[in-house]
Amino acid sequence: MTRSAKLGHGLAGLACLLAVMEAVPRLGVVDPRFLPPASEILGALAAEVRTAALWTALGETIGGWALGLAIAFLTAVLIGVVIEVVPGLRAASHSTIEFLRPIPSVALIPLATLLFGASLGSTLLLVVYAAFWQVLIQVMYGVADVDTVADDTARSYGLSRWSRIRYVVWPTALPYIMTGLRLAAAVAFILTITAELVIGSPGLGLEIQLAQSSGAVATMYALVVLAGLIGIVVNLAVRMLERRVLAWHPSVRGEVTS
Amino acid sequence: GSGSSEGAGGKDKVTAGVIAIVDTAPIHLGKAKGFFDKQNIELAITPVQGGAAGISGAVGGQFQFAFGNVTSLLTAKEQGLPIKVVANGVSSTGEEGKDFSAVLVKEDSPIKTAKDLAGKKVSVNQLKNIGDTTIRASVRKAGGDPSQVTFVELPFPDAPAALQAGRVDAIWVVEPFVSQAISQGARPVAWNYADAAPNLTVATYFTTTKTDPDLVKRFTAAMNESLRYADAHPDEARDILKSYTKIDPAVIAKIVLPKWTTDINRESIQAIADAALGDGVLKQKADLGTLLP
Amino acid sequence: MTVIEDAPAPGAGRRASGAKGFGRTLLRVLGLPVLLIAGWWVFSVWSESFYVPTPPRIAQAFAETWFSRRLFDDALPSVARLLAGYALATVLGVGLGVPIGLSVRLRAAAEPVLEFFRAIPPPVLVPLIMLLAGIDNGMKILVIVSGCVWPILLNTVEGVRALDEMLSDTCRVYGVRGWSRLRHLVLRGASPQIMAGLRQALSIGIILMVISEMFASSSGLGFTIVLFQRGFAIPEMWSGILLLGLLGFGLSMLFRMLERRVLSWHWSHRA
Amino acid sequence: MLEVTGLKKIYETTGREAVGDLTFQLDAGELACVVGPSGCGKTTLLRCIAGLLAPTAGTIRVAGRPVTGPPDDMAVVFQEYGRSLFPWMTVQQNVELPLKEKKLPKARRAELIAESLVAVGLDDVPRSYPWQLSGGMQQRVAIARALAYEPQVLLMDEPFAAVDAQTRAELEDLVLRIWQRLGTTTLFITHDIDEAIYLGRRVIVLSSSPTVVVEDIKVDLPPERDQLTTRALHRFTELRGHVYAQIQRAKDAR
Amino acid sequence: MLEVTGLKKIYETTGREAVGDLTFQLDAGELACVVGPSGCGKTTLLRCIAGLLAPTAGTIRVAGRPVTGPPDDMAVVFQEYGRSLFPWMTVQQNVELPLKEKKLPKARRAELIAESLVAVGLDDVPRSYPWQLSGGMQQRVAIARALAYEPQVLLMDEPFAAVDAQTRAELEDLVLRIWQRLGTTTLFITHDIDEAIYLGRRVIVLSSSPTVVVEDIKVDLPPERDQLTTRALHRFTELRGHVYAQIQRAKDAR
Ligand SMILES: Nc1ncnc2c1ncn2[C@@H]1O[C@H](COP(=O)(O)OP(=O)(O)OP(=O)(O)O)[C@@H](O)[C@H]1O
Ligand SMILES: Nc1ncnc2c1ncn2[C@@H]1O[C@H](COP(=O)(O)OP(=O)(O)OP(=O)(O)O)[C@@H](O)[C@H]1O
Ligand SMILES: [Mg+2]
Ligand SMILES: [Mg+2]
Repeated sequence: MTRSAKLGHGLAGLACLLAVMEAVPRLGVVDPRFLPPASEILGALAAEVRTAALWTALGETIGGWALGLAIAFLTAVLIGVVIEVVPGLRAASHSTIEFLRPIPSVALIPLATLLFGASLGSTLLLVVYAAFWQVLIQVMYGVADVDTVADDTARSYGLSRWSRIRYVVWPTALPYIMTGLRLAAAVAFILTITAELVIGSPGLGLEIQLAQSSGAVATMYALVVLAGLIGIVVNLAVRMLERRVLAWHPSVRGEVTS
Repeated sequence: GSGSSEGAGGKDKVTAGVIAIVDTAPIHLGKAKGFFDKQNIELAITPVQGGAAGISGAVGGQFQFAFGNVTSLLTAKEQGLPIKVVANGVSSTGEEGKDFSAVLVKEDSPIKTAKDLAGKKVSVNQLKNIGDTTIRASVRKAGGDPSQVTFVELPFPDAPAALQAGRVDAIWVVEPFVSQAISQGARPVAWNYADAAPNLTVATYFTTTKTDPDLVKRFTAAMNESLRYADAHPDEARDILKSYTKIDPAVIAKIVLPKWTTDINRESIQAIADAALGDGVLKQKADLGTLLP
Repeated sequence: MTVIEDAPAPGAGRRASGAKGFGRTLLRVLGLPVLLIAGWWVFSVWSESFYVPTPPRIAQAFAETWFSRRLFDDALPSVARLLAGYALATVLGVGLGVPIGLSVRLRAAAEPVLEFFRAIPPPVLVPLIMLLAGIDNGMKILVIVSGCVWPILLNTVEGVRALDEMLSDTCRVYGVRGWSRLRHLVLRGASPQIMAGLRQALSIGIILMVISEMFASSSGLGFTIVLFQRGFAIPEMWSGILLLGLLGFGLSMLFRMLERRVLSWHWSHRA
Repeated sequence: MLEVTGLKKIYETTGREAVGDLTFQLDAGELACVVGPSGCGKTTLLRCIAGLLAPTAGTIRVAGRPVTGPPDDMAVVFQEYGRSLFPWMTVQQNVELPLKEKKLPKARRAELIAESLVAVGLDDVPRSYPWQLSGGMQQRVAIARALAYEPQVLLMDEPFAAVDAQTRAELEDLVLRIWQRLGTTTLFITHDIDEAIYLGRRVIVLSSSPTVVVEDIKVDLPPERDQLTTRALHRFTELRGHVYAQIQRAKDAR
Repeated sequence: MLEVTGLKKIYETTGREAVGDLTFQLDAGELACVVGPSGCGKTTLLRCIAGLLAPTAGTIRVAGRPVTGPPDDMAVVFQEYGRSLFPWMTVQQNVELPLKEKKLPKARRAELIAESLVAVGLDDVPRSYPWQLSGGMQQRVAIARALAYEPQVLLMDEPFAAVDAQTRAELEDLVLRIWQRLGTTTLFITHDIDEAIYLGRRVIVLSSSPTVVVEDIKVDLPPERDQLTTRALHRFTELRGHVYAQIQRAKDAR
């Protein structure tokens, strides 16, 4: 499938979504006062986009998101690989990981406000905590998926532990890690906005919360739509990265050949 | 610590954690009018999501001052948090039909008065807070059995839709949702703030015991001036809403403003505390002496 | 020169033999948690913070709060909703993920829409879900689904995309199509990735269980925690978080048992 | 039964021309062996016939119908035998899957599985998983799967590469037996020239790229083959020398 | 150089005894071929020597030191050549990786890569990925990787199974040349009896399970081997018949 055909399909999918969002309130399935039709939401979005406040808010959100994601990703990959590669460490850390992982980062809000207040620090704590696990689990599954013959080959040629991580373990885990990155990117984004919503650090979440508490329904949905659009952009970016780093992988090369 | 630091021109840099709702117009207006500058305070207002977040932030040292409703403050005090009220926040107008908080039902609902709320499902924004306490007061006052009311949590913005969809029998909301819901065909059956106590103090500004007393004094002065000014100039108060909320200007023109008085009504707070104790929201008899100035 | 190692894969834990083995297992399972608790203890004593109570205080609050009717009134309904939402998300995620993974066209069309919804934070989705599904259990289950479905869906799509071509060629040649291809090739081949997704979803489900109970609720584990938090009953709040962690731990243990069965072929030929 | 006309295949990713211009035919029930230098395009040819790869040019017909996807009633033994076995299925399940797909009754399936596993000498490991087997055993599972399927067209890509000389001889005779019994049209790719002559009624020699048919040799040996006597025939040695020379020529032509 | 004493290996998952009781020795610079029926434990033996599998009983020593992990300066060509190439690396990168690990300077690496790729006839595809190559080409990449490494001990598991007869002959001579130049101790597993005799100075015949050494045959052919003359020797034919009979016996003993 060519790039442009792909784009065409994607746009068609979005158009369908728009049509549904327009039709549902118009046909009276839900009250249009509480869920305005798509056209009205897009109108409100157009109005919002023209305000400077939105762009500062967006900047704050994306800044916090990117930083949090980067920290979470790097630490998770590092820790994940170390846990998998050092014998015995996985067994030792398993119970703790399984215990800490489901603790909702939302429940850490008091701790976050205590440590950092309504600042970037709080947002980061929540974002990093939530995104970290997403990547870590993917790394752990990916590392465990190393082909035995490939690993034997590496070992018999006397590749050091580090070389094996770099040349065998890492490429095997990469597809998993890319999925982890996509998951974590979304979760980090969600948490950035949630933190802004709940703690009140400045950003898109705060704007949503303001619109909500002001009863500005169309504006609220406009901002939500904006969040969704950002999600699409982020995904495109990760996909592009994926095409570069996973060119050899069946999931990517399959699309090129057939 | 007090966290305040010397800003430019020898001013104290102060951060206040304040919910971005109609109630807090005075502090925004006061800041715009320069009342805080006049007291050598360089004020930064940080929006927070709710009273609890304000209290956490103040105790955690992120804010020197914050805004919270009296039930939240009483609860926090009961748990031993070192907080202290410094100025009145917002008060009920005390007039039924012209207050900024109401319990609403659908137009065709069989519920006619607060008494009929018994046995029904009523939404409040937070359970075990000022909403259920004051609504129970309304029901009691109208001769109903307050213990028969079922409360569910529903954020103010989502309540009107739930009411129209018949998911709840009645909703409690504050402005701008009161005006909005009424314009969408809802009917008020109780004015819970007005019913709970005369001239009810709903929320106050507070600080922690660690804050420099001199700074507190100056903040109180500036805040009181702001409250007086806002109360005296409702049009300017409505105007300032446009700067920090996203309420539709058409709605802003219509909403009922609360009463912004400098008077902290100790009796009304005591009444709320007693009612909360009766309902089990509080566990001990409140000691207002250390909470209020 | 490296030593011959028998690195156990997840789910392929080697049976410990004898008392010494048991002791070592115990050390493995409890070692790090004990260290962490000790760290917390030191921190709580040192900081004297209101928000960081000491472990005994939390343990006391835990006993008082949860060894009571609360466990049945609040915790069990929450868990039931969690499981319902999780099951629904699994069906949806795998059900959508397989066709999307198999068809390049469908993937191209669906991906932007899915990414759009995926980027929307569940808390802001709640009002919409309330509009459509009311404020009762249905809404809460949907909120859980709205978050759980993504890791399952994404991993299913990726797992299906990465199927060994040799195996799908074999299926095509022998005329293995339709349902049987799905069962014998697609689902089994993608199962390692699907399992990774299910595992992710489990903890996200717990998070969303809490979030869903922050709205239009009057009971539930998450609601209780939020109530404690708003009421500044901090040790009780931590005890709730502890219970969440224990719940997650328990569920994840169950999950591991399931996984060990489903993926036995995978781990034994990988390890 | 099998017509390949002007087949050409260029791999798009690398732009490599794997097959240049191939034309040959197989009658129903014929058994032909394909030999050619390593990398000359034998596997590519087989994948095109199996309908797994779309040709760049030319057509392939199986039983008169043009191939657009895998034809019915065809079985393939892939060169990468290891990867073509399902790691999550036992030996028995691997052999059974295509039979299930054919909707054979259970009893018949059991019979076919047992028969074919005995034939390849794996009746003692039906419950093992592929990764618990040696390379040669895995390859024999793939062969058993193809034979149990009782196909009308059988494509085999170096199916005996991983087994020892004696087993190989046995398997060769097995293929001949089945071919004679069922009249399966068989295309057999091999590197072993002796094997090609022993098995094939025809030997198709391919050149290295651009791949064309260098020679299509009719094997004029008596139809009844026997490991000892057939291989000892003078004509056998002659043919072997001839094919060897052809491949050498095909390879050097590059 | 290589001592295998009382080696026994039972796979725990299935309880299968893959190797029964093996004892043999290789002097430094010796080249021995191992033959035996399919599934008799040749690969298992090789993996134990390579330090990838812990024996159930017995010891293995390489250069006097007991094997507990992969010994230094050893290269292995695995039977599953396809899976032993890293799909995320090009041919060139696959060959280069062990050399990098050996800390060879870049120029030397480039030299060795080019040399070994030319030797196996793959100098035209250094930038292809393994999955873009034919089976035989993949196998030759694995061979090139082992040869470029210039190991002291070389273990090869049916390394020429997937290449055509002529390439096979060339590769056999290549292995002999390199062995003579570097004095590499080489253990060569094969199913081709002719190949075993042509290459080996010794041929070790294994029985099927319980696996033991049936016979350790000294190949008393002239040291200088040549595809045409050596294979035509009367002694060659004799040895071939002998080994064939031994394997037959080993297999039938089961
Ligand atoms: N991972 C494993 N788990 C269990 N059994 C195994 C495993 N690998 C091999 N076996 C068994 O061990 C025996 C010897 O296997 P091995 O691979 O060593 O044979 P081989 O001599 O290399 O055969 P071939 O010539 O077919 O490659 C076989 O019976 C096989 O089933
Ligand atoms: N997926 C692919 N992408 C690009 N090129 C390929 C691909 N598969 C094979 N080729 C190329 O096509 C040519 C023919 O390959 P093919 O596998 O058909 O050879 P073969 O005759 O089967 O060789 P062998 O006897 O070694 O198995 C080779 O040059 C190979 O590099
Ligand atoms: Mg091939
Ligand atoms: Mg083997």
